[in-house]
Amino acid sequence: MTRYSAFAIAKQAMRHHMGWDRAWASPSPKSHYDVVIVGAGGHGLATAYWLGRKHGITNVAVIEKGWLGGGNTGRNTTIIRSNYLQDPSAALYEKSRSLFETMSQDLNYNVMFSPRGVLMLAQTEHEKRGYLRTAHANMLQGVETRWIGPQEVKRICPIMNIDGPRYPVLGGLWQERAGTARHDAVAWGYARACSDMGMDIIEQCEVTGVTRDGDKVTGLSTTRGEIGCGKLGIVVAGHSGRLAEMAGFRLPVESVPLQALVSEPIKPCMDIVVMANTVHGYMSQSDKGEMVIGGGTDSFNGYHQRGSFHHIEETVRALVETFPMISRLKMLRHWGGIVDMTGDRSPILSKTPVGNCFINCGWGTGGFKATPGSGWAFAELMAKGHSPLTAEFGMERFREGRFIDESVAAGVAH
Amino acid sequence: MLRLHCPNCGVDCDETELSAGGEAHLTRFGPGSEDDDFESYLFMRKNPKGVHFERWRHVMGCGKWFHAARNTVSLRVYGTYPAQVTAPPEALLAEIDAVEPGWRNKEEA
Amino acid sequence: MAHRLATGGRRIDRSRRLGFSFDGQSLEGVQGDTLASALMANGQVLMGRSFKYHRPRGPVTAGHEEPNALVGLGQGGRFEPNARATTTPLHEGLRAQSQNRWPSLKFDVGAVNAKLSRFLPAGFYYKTFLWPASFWHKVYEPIIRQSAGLGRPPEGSDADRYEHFYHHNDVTIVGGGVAGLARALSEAQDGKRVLLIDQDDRWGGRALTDGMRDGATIDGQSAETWVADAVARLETMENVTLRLNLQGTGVYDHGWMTAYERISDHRPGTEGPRHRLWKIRTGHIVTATGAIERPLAFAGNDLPGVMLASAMRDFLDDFGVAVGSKVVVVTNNDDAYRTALALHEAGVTVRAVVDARTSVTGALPGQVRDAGIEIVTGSGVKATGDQVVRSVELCAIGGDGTSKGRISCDAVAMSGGWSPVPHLWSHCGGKLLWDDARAFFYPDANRPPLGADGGAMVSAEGAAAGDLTLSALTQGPEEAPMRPVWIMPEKAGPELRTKMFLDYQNDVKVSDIQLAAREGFISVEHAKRYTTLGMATDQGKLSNINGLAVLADARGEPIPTVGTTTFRPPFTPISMGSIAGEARGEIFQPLRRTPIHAWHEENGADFEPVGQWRRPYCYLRPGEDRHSAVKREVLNVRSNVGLLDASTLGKIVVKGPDAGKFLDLVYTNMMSTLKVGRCRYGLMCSENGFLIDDGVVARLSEDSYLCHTTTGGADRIHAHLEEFLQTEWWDLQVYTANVTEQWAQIAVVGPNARKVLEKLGGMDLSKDALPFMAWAEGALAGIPARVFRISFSGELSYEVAVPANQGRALWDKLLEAGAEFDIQPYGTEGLHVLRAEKGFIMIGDESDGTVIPQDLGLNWAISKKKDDFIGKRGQERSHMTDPDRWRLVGLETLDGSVLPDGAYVVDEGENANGQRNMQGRVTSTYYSPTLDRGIAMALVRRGPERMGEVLEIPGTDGRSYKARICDPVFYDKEGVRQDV
Amino acid sequence: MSDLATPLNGRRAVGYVTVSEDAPRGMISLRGDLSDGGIAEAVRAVTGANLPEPLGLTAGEAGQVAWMSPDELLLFVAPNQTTDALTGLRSRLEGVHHLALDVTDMRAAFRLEGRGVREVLAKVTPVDMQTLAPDTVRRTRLAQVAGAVWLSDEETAHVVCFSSVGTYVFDVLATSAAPGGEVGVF
Repeated sequence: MTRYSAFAIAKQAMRHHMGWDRAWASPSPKSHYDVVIVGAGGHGLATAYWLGRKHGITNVAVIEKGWLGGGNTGRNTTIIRSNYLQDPSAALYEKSRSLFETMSQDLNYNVMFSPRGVLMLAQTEHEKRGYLRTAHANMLQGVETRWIGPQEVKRICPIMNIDGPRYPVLGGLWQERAGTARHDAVAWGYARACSDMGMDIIEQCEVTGVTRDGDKVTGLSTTRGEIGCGKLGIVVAGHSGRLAEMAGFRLPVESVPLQALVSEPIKPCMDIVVMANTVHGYMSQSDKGEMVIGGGTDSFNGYHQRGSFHHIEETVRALVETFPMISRLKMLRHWGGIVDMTGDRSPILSKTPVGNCFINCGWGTGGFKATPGSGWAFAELMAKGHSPLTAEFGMERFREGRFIDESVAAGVAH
Repeated sequence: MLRLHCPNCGVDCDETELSAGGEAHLTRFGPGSEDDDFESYLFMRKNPKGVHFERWRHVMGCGKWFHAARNTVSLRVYGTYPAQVTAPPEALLAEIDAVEPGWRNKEEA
Repeated sequence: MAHRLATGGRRIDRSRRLGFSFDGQSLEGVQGDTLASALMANGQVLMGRSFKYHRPRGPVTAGHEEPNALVGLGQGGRFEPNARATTTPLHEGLRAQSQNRWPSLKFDVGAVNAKLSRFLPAGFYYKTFLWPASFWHKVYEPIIRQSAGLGRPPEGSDADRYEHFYHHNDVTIVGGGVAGLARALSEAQDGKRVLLIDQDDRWGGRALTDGMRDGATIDGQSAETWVADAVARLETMENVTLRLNLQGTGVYDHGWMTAYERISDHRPGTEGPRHRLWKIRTGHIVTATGAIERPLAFAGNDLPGVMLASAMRDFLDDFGVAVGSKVVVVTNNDDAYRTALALHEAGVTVRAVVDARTSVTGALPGQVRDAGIEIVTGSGVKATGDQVVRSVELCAIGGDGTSKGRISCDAVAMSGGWSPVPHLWSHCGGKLLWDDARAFFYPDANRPPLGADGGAMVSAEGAAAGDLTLSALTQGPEEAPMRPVWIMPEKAGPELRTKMFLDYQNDVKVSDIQLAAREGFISVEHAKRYTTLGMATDQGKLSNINGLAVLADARGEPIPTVGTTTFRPPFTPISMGSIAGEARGEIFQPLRRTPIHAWHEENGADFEPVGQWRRPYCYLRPGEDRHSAVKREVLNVRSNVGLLDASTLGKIVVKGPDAGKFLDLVYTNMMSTLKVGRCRYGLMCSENGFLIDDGVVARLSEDSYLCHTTTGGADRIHAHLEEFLQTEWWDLQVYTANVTEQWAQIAVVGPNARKVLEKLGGMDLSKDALPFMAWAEGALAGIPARVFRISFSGELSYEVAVPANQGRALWDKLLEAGAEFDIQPYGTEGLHVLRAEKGFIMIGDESDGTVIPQDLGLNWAISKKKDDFIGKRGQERSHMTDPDRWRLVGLETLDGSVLPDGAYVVDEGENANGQRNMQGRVTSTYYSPTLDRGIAMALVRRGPERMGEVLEIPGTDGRSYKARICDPVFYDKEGVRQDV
Repeated sequence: MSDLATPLNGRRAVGYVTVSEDAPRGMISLRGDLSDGGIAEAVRAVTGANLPEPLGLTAGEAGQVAWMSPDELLLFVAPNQTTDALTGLRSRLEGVHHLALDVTDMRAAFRLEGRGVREVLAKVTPVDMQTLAPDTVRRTRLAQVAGAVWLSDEETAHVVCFSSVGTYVFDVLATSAAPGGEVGVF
């Protein structure tokens, strides 16, 4: 694998960039792997990466129905933060956030992690109390966040209207080392690193069945033939229910479209990420200059990657109120992705009732930020059968009534 | 942007006049029921990629609940029917059979 | 040089001159001009800079697909960045500024990027800026951010307003060219309700330009006559709505569409909305959106003065503007010859037509030959120049670009063929087919987007359907087949390929797509994301097909195998303002007001939003801050009497023979045993067992109850009740009604409460007549009233409900009657403090959706006798019965200080993830004016079993607080004060 | 009712359509089995109006009756007649499972007058305002809140919403009716 660097670019420039290798190989599937991961999105690729990097398991295939990174990895608003309330979430997301800090160097691929800071606005007394609670929890969880007042909010985000009048800004929960990263690059970087470790990334390969020997998984039927495996990891956001059904178990998951939009690019006007949950909207500005805006989910099941327009309307309405200047910007494009929602809106990283079969799903609207941590923890679970980071995220928690409910503090989304 | 016919008041409702109520025809399990059944009642959903029977409320209109049969991929609506039944009407099932043969097998799987 | 011709210009009125400015320079145009045509009439072809390399750019189109000529328009509250000069109607006083350049459009420092472009290929940023790690965010990224972006951000609030408009019909036809008009006529004649819209300000589409030029006929009439006639006929039909300046922007499921109307952009400051977003619910959508011409990928194809052939003749036909005085036409098809003819007829020199085809025989080329214009066949070009094109060098189309000669020129018209506009067709899943001969994707009529009924929801008409010649309708000249040309010349080396632009705005070149393919980004989505092809503000309208073809070539596969990226709404960018619609300022969201709201506003209320209500947090007197106001209000209630506007509390009537049975199912406690005339505090849980609401239930009669809910609970709990009644227990004979707003409710609270009410007269409110937890109906001060003797403060307390429209009258009378006792209103914070002093829980504070009543010591309110209630089964699960659950206690700090809001109680050690162990959390914490010390409630592991234990509670303020576990009831533990 | 106060004290805005708060009217919500003859009889007795068809509005000498849902009617009576009408209903429906309540004060009511009433309403509701027949009552969404809409003739429309959002609905309608916003398609 050619190391990427400014020097390499300069060298290639002299020969019109004709000498670059493929970023990742495109092999035909072998008949058997130690581990097969279904789903070459960010989480699946990160799992494969950490299986190899940390646990020495490199006889791994990552198989993908469409094109790599083409699901929610490439359709989100790229926000990375770990200011979660509940211990298990804070642990997992903070692990993830810390891995983002060094990801570009780890992968030799610039994923443009930009710790520009994430601000969660408080616009009601109730919301303020919720964020104060989170700030206290984060302090004990080793997550660096702090509560800031309205004047500091205005200082770090001058385009915001903090005076309401409808919902004056009372302050916010500020995580300085949170931010954004280039979502596609995360998938590409992992794919390149996995490929470099000798793993097979097999695109355009759809799973049509799961082969079992008794209550154990032994392989998969795919559109590119039978593939045997020692262990199977299912990491297919939006389609988890289908795969689980093939493997022979059920999931407490429903799939809904989640929407997002971008404006036309403008010169930099906002350096941070703002989430305004009272009015239901969040926004950041990409390096390209587009205002990246997250919308809501449809309230009914759907596998159509569109979503309903009124959610776009609600989001834009809220953000025009909070950031009046965007009224005269234009929406360039809006789109939807399918997200899996669980009963407590927290993910499932779990063994399953089926032997050797593991599931990673239910990230809802918050999966991108978890990518490296999810992969790290899921790889540990798959390799060792146990991971402290995934311990609370088992699927049996619904039966026991032991939820990980993040909505309790302030209706936090994303 | 869905449009569903409310069988209670006869109006073709805009999606923004409705609220969605999730999977239909769930059996409520109360005190004394098995853990499995209770977990299923609260959390396990068919979540099909295909025909889905679901509940809606005409919240901005007559306020009444009703059922709909809808394909979650194409968003085709096969019909709506009253809330006070425990299974879809046979005629509706037959109509779905005609359009999507084999959908029941998918459902059972 | 670009200039206005002495004659011509179908859209302009030369007698009406309009003054405008560009980059501060005063210029003149005429009525009917676009900003682009007016600028070119003034010789200004350079209008912008590209995104990445800051290359000089002029308009390449004359319409909505324009990627280059983007400007900032207007100023102050009416400034708009990234406006397309080609679709901006000129108006008197228009002020435009060029973008993405510094210090000026002509001399842009950023253009150094173009010199470095060899080092900045597609995706270069993924491969570099890796070291040192902190430099990406601190150094590299800020530089990239500053040089990216296009226009400058607007500042402050928008001076305009916007609105929405719902429209319903049977058929919506998008595009009012000949195809759309003809379809409208036929649909209308079938009796359908038809809406025909066009983004332009005139009907007829290209038939009025190209059709007229060709002398084409439709039904034996000239295009102009036919269009006028068709429009006239449609206008007389009642079932037809015709609408210009209305662009179909998005197609959504179930026949829903958005359309975008720009109303006052060309007359800023006039009354009325700026934009109107139409929300159309239609039975069927017809896309008659025509076709867009494609550029040719030759080196230097982005120089100002290089323009689509059709755009060049549009500027000529519509505005009387010639883009140059010496023009070369480069083409692979017959259509571009129309441009040569048009220019020639207008007196503009056409130096040559360069045609990629080796044999050129059609009727249009024939006319060009007859006009004495040279046709160079089998050839391609590369263009050279600086801020405008200066010449083209000819080369063999199949060669590597070796020069066969040079033609000087100041404009180049190019045509790579035409592509149907498939966007609206594709938004909702309509599939496309590839036409190899004509080299375009067109709608596959067999795989249309499907509607709610499973039938075709969209159909395409005319050019949008792939019928580019309009031959079905018009009689024009026959056109010879085109020759697909994706790279000109076909064997161009790397040097040339880095100058062939595909996506103009984003500076994506042929070499970039080839690099992406080389690196394995061969999926069309990968290539797009890696190179940013098609991600500019024109969303790939000009670049997509050419880019796909280059990618397919690099992959060695046919184009349809590569496929297209997904088309997403909107068709062209639409203002955020139009999406928000009327919802701004006062009507941003509904603000719910109680009947007493105006009094609060007039009397110093410091409001807080509670749901969509705005409730007084406290009432500030001169010189007071919130803290002192709350303290005064609380002490006044404890010692005297206070008034609270409790109108927002939910009130739901539940009536019927089974009302008691039903309430026993929805409350955790027994309601059927409540006596008429009495009240009982009740709890509601979700099926998960979690506490969702609480409130006092009053039994109104044998078969009816009034259930009070929290402020936030009114609608939610009413819906919850109706859901179970309608979908689970529909055999129960029960009706409910949410009568929250029928009643104004005022709490009169404090030792003097009875005295105040007695002064109003009308009801016996003595302890015997109306004991604690009873209610009575009567009239107070002549106002019909229900009086509930309930207390949320521990004081003697009456909640008085009167018909809402008389709420203000009662409030005024209470203030008057209470004046001698110094009655004072109190707000929500006082309410919270008062209840906390009594250890009463607050939904949303002590409960948060994960708390069951048992955690809060409310077992007394959970009936043991009932077989079932909502939540009972959920509470039986293992985690809910865990003895280690955190349960409610009071906390008193050892030093009397106030615990921080939201603080956690720590335990020894750390968990497996290195987090400090916790054993509880503070749910409510206040300074108690009554006790003059901090009080708090908390959920603590096995809390009630650990009375007296001292806990450690670290604050984010750096302090560590010590607090002792105590009874949560801090004041009047025996409850004597409320029962007097 | 002793007091004729209304939530907005008779506010009025003149645009290309005039929006004004309606004069006070008594309103009674009646829930019950509408197929039960007793209900129809009781309604007729207090309003003089027949039971409306679904989505219908009927009028009698003492009031109007609007169909709200399959088991709910809204009765409009003279403001000073509300209590009597309610008492009358309740006594006639003794023994019949029903719910009759005075809801006068929980609603705000507006009147729109002018040639553009359909159009102004089409800016705020997803109902097909072009074809809505007079005396057809549509409960629907008005911008961001629930409400009911009907036309009594081509130039008069009626809007009812909850009183707490009366000011909001009035402001939305007045904005929609402001000069310069004419759409001109109906």
